[in-house]
Amino acid sequence: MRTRCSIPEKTLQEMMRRMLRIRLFEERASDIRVEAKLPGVLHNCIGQEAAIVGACMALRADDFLTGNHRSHGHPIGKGVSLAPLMAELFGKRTGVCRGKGGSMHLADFSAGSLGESGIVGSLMPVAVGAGLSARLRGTDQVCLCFFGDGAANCGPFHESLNLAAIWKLPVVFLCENNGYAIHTPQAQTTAVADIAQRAQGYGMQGEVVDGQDVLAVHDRVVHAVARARDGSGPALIEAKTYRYCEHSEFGEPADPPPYRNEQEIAFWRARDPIELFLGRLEAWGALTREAFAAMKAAVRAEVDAAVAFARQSPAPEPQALWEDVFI
Amino acid sequence: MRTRCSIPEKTLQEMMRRMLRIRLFEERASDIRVEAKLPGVLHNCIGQEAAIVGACMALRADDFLTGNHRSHGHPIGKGVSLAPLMAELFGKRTGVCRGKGGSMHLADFSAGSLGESGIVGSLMPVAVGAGLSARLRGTDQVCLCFFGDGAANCGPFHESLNLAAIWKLPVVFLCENNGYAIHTPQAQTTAVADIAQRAQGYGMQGEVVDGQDVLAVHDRVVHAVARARDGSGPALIEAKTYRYCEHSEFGEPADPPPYRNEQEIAFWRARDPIELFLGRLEAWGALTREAFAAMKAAVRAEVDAAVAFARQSPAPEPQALWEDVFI
Amino acid sequence: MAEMTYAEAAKQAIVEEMRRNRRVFVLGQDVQTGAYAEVLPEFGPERIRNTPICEAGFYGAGIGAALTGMRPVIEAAFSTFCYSAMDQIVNQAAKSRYMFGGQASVPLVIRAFVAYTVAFAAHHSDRPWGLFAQVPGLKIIVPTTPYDVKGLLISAIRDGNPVLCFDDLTLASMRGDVPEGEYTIPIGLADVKRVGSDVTVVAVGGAVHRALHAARMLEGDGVSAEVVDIRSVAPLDRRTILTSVAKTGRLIVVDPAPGTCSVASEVAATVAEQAFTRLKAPVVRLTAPDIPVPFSPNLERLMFPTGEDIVRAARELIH
Amino acid sequence: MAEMTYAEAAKQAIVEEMRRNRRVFVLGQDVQTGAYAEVLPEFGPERIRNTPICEAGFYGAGIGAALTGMRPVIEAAFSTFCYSAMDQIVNQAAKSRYMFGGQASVPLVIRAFVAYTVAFAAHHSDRPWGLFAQVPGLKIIVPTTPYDVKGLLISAIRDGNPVLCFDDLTLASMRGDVPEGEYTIPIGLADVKRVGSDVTVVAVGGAVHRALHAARMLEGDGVSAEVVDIRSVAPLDRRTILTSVAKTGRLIVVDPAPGTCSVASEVAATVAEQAFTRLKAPVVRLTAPDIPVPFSPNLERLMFPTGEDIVRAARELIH
Ligand SMILES: Cc1ncc(C[n+]2csc(CCOP(=O)(O)OP(=O)(O)O)c2C)c(N)n1
Ligand SMILES: Cc1ncc(C[n+]2csc(CCOP(=O)(O)OP(=O)(O)O)c2C)c(N)n1
Ligand SMILES: [Mg+2]
Ligand SMILES: [Mg+2]
Repeated sequence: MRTRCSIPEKTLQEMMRRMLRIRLFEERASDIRVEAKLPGVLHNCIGQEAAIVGACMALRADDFLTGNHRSHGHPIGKGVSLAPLMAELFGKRTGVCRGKGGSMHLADFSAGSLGESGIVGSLMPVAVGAGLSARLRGTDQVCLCFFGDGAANCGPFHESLNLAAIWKLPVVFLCENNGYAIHTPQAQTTAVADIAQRAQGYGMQGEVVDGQDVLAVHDRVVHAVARARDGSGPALIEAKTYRYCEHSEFGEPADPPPYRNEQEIAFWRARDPIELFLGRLEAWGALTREAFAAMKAAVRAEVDAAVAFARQSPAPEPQALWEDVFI
Repeated sequence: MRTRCSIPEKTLQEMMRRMLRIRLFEERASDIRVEAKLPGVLHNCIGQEAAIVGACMALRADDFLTGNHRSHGHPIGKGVSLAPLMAELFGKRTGVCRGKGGSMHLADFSAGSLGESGIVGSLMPVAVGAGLSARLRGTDQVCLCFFGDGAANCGPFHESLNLAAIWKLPVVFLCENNGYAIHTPQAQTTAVADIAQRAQGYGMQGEVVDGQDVLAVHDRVVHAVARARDGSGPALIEAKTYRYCEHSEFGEPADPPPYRNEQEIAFWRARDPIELFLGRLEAWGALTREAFAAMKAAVRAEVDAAVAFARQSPAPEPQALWEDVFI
Repeated sequence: MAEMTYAEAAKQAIVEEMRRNRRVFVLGQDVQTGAYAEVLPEFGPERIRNTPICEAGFYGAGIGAALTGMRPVIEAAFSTFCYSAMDQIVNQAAKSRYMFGGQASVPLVIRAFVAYTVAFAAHHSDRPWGLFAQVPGLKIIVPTTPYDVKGLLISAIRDGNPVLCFDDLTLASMRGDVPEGEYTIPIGLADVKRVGSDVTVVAVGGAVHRALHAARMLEGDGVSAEVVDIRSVAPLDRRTILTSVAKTGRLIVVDPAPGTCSVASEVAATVAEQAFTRLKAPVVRLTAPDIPVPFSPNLERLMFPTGEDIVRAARELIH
Repeated sequence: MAEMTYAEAAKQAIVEEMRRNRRVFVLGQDVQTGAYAEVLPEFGPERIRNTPICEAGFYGAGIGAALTGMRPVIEAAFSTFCYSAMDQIVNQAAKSRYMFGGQASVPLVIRAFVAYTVAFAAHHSDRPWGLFAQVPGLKIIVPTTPYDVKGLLISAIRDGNPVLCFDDLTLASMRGDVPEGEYTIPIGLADVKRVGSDVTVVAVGGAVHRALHAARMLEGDGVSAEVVDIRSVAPLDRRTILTSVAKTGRLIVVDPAPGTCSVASEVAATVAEQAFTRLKAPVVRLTAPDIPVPFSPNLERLMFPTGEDIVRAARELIH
């Protein structure tokens, strides 16, 4: 049976592989966090892999992306190798940021990943700047800017969308709307139902997409990236999605406040992005259960290797404290 | 002949009087600035009086208002006395802010005028707070928040409108759109034609009104204030208007850059808010040319007295430098 | 008296003031599910007010409420989020009273966590008490014990001016005795946390406890260290510091913030100006270096002055 | 050499660098009709880029451009507008290089006016060089002559790091000789603007000229004052300051910013720490008081240290 969409099988499989890489990377980090004494805090994006991968795979290798605090998935979605990311979570010298950044500041400039930020909304203007830079340097690079529903109420959101619009910059704003900012539901903080509605205030294309459906996300982002690349300006795409984990993991595990209920979680788990996609790929004959299992095993091995690499890596030398303040 | 609108003649005359008070106050300040060595900078609002007075006269005495840098008109529109304002422009001890604030920081808390600001957009959140305070103190006060077209692109605009909307606060946002931020035309900086369109992004009422027509502005603001007062939430009203003067006056008068042309200025001067209103009042028999001239003379006398008061007032004593840092 | 943590004492101050004064209310992200969850039924969502993520917006809303009769307590969470509302803090909260000639004031409290040594990395680890001390019109407190935080916060809430309260998170779970009910500690007074005669150690925030630890170690050497807790960065209690240095003739200032233009610099400069003739030795500053906070604990723990650093500095000063 | 004003020299630096390097561009409000109007035809609106009023947005855009190969010069206008972009300056510009382990840098220049003594009142009169000195990762320069501003700005534009350049507006129309074409003054070096032997006057910004004026007056008394222009607040050239104080034994620091945690405090603290044994007298700070800037010129002129203040302080120090 042939694939029911125009995307090559290889690409579909790569999408699945990247989703698995995100999920298994984070599951492992979460599992070993206490035992391996991972420093600091983790914000996992498990459940949101389709929005991330669908969007990232619309990019070219030389395109840019910016993330937020919940951003392990973003560089992984862009295709970077896992070991330096995992080593970074361990705070090791071999980490992608030499142990200086940690979970909230993963960045891999070699892959166009311009970084995450612990400050909500603060990389949105930076994404605008990456788009501006592409224009000024005369390239046709695009910048994909991830942000959460919570970020949609902050000033930099407004300023960034307006700037990108008036300057017609190649920036695609991708809202991962997981319904909550920490424990606060979107409806309590946001005066519109769909963040995408706000695009009108910037004369911009805005659309809502099913964030659990990797192909739906991909399709819309491919379209937006193509328009951005050809000079037609920015777009705002809102992917409705869900995070399975709690907002963050830090210190001893504790019970969360009762801000969401089991039915809601069950509803979304039933729409697991990996399961949904697997069902489709199976139906299309693009990936068998066996091939999926093999893929998963391979990714697991990659994650194992990343953890082993991280564990074996040395801590930064004391003098590293003084390095890289100034160039 | 009876008035063709439901507003009492007295009120119509008071509108005219307030417009004149703004205009003559500013014309005089501008005239004597160099000769009287007025310190600092002036931002005149001449040409925008209808937007200001139409809106302010929709307020109750105990309602609040916030302004911006171009804000002599706002407290005058609210009805405060001129002498302490003029003395403030002179930096005198009898100034409404005891000479500490000057032209960019007029405020008259006794009239609910919570101040101006030299920082574009920065009083918009403060206006939200005044609305919140009314709610928490259990009063039905409303806050009228003036801002310019330039402010509509800054983060605090977005954050303020969203907050007022989700909390359904009694705040009326009044954009005096004079087409320019300093020398930059709105179209160059703003991704929508009408600022009012942005209201949709906050699930808010947004409307455009002829800012040269004091009654049109008044009508829409009365409506918005009534809704705000009864708990129906905020509104955004955009008054299209024009400033006759240059952005600001400071130091020696100098030629402005050629950012706007004579035709444009002539077009707007032909729609002078005071002349337009006078024409209407005359037609309705609500104000004769003679009565208008008498009113103008009276206002001029008031301005003369304000200037005399300001000139005669003492400068602040040196120890005032140390006063009012902390309560 | 009841024994409780720093965090509990701080909350007690706010909750008790909310009971005493209907004008007091709390604004911040997730306050309804976070620290104030259990008093939400008592005060309701109007006074325990969740905000969107819009620091300029909700700080400004706090300022507007304060200008018109309310007494908001802003829960800022991490100190680094305050920068998003910097214009509101510096241009509106700090300046309004002065600019408007005393017509109104801004009785506002902003509580911000100062987190370090927990691998939160550069975006969550600033210690900006010195930075905000360059802003006239703000009061700044840095409590260091459960007792102090309750008394200082009650004062802050009753103060007519904007008060920044930095809660050093290294102290959050520290326990201590706290009186039931109402008491106040005046803002603007330093606290001699330990009396001594050979060297004055002036410290701020968590460093106060490093200093006390050092003082105990020095006791073994026969060195008597006086520990002065700055407690209030603005207004700064110069008199208590100068009195102590006049007695000991030696000064070590300890501050976990970056050194340049820090609170440590201010204390050192004040002493060099006003107690110069009493000084028997150069003043010593122990601060963090001027670098952003790294993630890796192996690096981060090199940043902050320790008790051992203080002991070493004291020994060197004394001969 | 050509004689020109400080403002002209500053613009020349930027315009010449734009000619030499296509990656350099200007971002700011009304730059097309303001200072750069006459070079707009040469560079076009892409490189002389007008922005809306959205400081966080366009500073952040500058940072993003800098991270990806451009060299933006942000025209901030008044220093008090920087607070609206404080998060971008502190959390993104200053920290990115360190946080990301040196993967990228932020070659960005931010030029901000420091206006005082012109009755612009509290919202336009801050002198926040000391405030930003608490932010590791930023370089901060405060040029004081036409010659210096051109050389320092060229260095700033070529620097790999974010540089804040504060232009003290009291100097904007000051004239001086400026070489044609390219030359650089290294960031991080103070400048001995006048050699002397009895007292060191360290000053920043416009205060340097007050200090030079005072030095000329003191000459009449037979007092020889050395004037050190800080010029670069971060990195601060402690060596030059210490060398001078080692020679004179006396220090006066002059800074028009509020005193607490100021650059003046930092200089005084550094000397009290590292040149204590050379000091013949207490250090003296002459700064503005810790109050917002009032509008009335009658009040405002009381705020800033004058040449006479410096003379008086020097006489007292020497007696
Ligand atoms: C400016 C700022 N304010 C507050 C925070 C604290 N904070 C961290 S994550 C978060 C919620 C973000 O929600 P959203 O943007 O929806 O992203 P999500 O966590 O759901 O992925 C908050 C409030 C912050 N990091 N930065
Ligand atoms: C945050 C900030 N950025 C820039 C400025 C400089 N500035 C003063 S007024 C102004 C234009 C404001 O335009 P608009 O809001 O339309 O008001 P108008 O002057 O037209 O009345 C600008 C850019 C400022 N005061 N504050
Ligand atoms: Mg979310
Ligand atoms: Mg305008």
